[in-house]
Amino acid sequence: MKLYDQIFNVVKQFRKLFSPGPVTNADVSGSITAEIFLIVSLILSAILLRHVNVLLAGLVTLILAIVLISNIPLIPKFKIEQEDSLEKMIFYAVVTLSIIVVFLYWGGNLV
Amino acid sequence: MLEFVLMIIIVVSAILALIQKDLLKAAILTGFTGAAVAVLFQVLLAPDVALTQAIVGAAIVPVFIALAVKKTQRSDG
Amino acid sequence: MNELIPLMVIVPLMAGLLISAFSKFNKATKIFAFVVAICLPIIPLASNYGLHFFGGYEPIVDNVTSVMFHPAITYSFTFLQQIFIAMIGILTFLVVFIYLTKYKEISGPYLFLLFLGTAAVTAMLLTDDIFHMFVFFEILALAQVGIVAASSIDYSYEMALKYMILGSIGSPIMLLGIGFLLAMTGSVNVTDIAVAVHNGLVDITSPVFLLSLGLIFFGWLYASGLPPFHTIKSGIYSKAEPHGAALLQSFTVISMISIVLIMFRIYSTLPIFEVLIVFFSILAMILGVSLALTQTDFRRMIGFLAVGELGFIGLGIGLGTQYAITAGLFQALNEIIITALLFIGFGAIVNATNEVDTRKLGGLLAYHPKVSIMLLIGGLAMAGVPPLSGFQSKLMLVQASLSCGYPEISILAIMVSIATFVVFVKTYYSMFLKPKPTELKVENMEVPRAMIFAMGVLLIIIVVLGIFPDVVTAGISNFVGGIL
Amino acid sequence: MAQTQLVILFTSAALIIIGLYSAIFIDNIIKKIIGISFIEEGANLFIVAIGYKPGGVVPILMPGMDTSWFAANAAYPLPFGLVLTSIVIGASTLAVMLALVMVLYRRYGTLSTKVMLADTSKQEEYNE
Repeated sequence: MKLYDQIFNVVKQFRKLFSPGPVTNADVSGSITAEIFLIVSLILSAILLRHVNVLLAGLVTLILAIVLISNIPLIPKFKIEQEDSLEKMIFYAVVTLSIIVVFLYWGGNLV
Repeated sequence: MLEFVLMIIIVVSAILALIQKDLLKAAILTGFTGAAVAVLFQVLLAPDVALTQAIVGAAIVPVFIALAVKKTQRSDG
Repeated sequence: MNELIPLMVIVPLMAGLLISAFSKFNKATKIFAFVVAICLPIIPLASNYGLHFFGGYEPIVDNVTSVMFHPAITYSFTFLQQIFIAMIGILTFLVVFIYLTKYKEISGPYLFLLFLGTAAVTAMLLTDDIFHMFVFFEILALAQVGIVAASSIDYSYEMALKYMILGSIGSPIMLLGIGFLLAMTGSVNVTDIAVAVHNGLVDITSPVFLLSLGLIFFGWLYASGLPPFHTIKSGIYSKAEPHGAALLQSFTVISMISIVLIMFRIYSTLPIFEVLIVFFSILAMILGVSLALTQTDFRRMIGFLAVGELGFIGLGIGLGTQYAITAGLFQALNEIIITALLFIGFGAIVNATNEVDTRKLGGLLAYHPKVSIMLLIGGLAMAGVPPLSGFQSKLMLVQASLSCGYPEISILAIMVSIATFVVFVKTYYSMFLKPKPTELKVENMEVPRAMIFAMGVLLIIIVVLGIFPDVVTAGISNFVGGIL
Repeated sequence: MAQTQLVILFTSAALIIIGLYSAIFIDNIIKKIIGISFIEEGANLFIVAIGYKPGGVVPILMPGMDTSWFAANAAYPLPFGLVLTSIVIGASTLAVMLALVMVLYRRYGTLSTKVMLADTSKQEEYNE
């Protein structure tokens, strides 16, 4: 139950910060599901790198797993980055644009 | 040679528009950019586009911005 | 009968203009809007397949190289266009019907925006001209902003302005990409560009060609609300009226598939194209579902789920085989119907309680049993439970990714389906099954008849498509065989 | 590539970069909208530059011109037609954005993006 308590506390603080209201079991179980789903799906998609290079895939998966699991709980940090203020949205849009352009212009033929 | 002058006008007035404290001045400088772009279209053998851009970029857009500034506030702060 | 093809765009456009001009004649406008809305699904079903050249400029054959050029804006109408336009027509009819019965005094401009959006997505599906597609893409963005801003929900203006500002970054970038393509091929007709690319007239390894892919791809991300635009897309769904949101998500899905099919025809020879689409689709699935799990506003939650489901469509197209693309397009069709059902159903709850926070809701099963049963079936269809339509398309996708040699993607797809189901059950429990909080007041005991009717129609389509998927998939598969 | 075209390409690149910079870093919403309209202008400029032919003539067939000479020397008119549409779309988008800003200014009394277009939960706090 350590994970549950830890996430319960985080959700409680989080609610205090953003939208006040009672913390219920459904909230916490939702957060835990999201947490586990996020970790597993990110690691699973890292395995897709094996089509590029098997060694790279193993290395990336291992590092990703260690980084993600040692940073539990992820969802609150994650949600702060995904809020709907214009600044953050434009920032991510422009960063994505520049990554796509740079990657395609110089590395598009490598794949 | 003309296009160099126009390029300098476009870029400088665009930058000046964005560092102005007075928003009305920014609107007028936007009109400068629009007009210079219109002349550039004429240099590029597109007189029909130049006409449209002269009306839209040099007159309508600055007027819209000026109206918006008049209805809100003039200083950037 | 090919004269009917341009009518599919012209009828909603003209009807919208007339309605907004004569909206003071309330009764006559209502009848007119209703008649036009009925016509919308009938026109594509009555029309024959074929091409339409605007201005009558037939294609010119170059005698030396025997390559065909298309000087006119061309509309091509095949089975895929027919089924999607008919579906969007049915949806527009239902939404207009709900709107007309909900308000006594109708607003002409709002109906104009609904019809304008329908006309824009119809044109995007039909057109074979990349710049024509861009123009209607911009018109669609304006219509979407209008629909959001016209709703009376708090902070809808803010959300509309945010969407507009992001759009005015996304669309010039897409225009720039179209400009690069135009510079290399000298044409804006997609068939001509694709012929030029496949015949080797364009160097497909040149950085400029790749750059044009990147720029158009960014515009596509904005149009379809994949990351980094998933927050704004789910935001505008949650700030529109529920029936408006049902239409908005169908606009998103249709603009997504029409742009991606054009990109597929041009760039399918580049391996990086498929990598990019699969990458962003997986990101959309993960982000959409995991953010939906943490939401408390159920409109926002459905918005994030809709974004997550978009990932499945992208996945099907990114895998690139005939079976996979068929599965992706079939999933797009299913998603339009299912998400519309969910938005309308949850809209009925907002209508009854004026409350959107799931923590303050509960015990509504006793008040609205019909709505709750229909919503349950819709949610099961979205999660992919047999024998509903979502199951068929998701099964096809899982099979396609297994046969392409990517078992990880199938596992991921199944996991996302399960998580979708968890999100739905969590919300369903807290809205319908949990004991009713004492401070919750159920104001309107009656759910509008039009909403029940709309949900019933959509539910019938879901069940029919789930039992007889071949009605649609055979035709889509033929179409995909044609563009591969 | 001719010198004129190169200058045009630099200008349009400069306009696009100025626009993207202002989208991220400028706080005042009206200036941000002005900056974003520069992106559109840069894209238009680029597309017109595609149709340009160094030493060519305006693509209007005057009476008395030889048709084959005209076909060899006139600029390519298709991009010009496209840009006409694009300019009008850009102006209408700008007008809608400014109208929304005017409505929102009445509610917030400021033009700062950080206040006006922040996260929804923070806006609720501001209004209280």
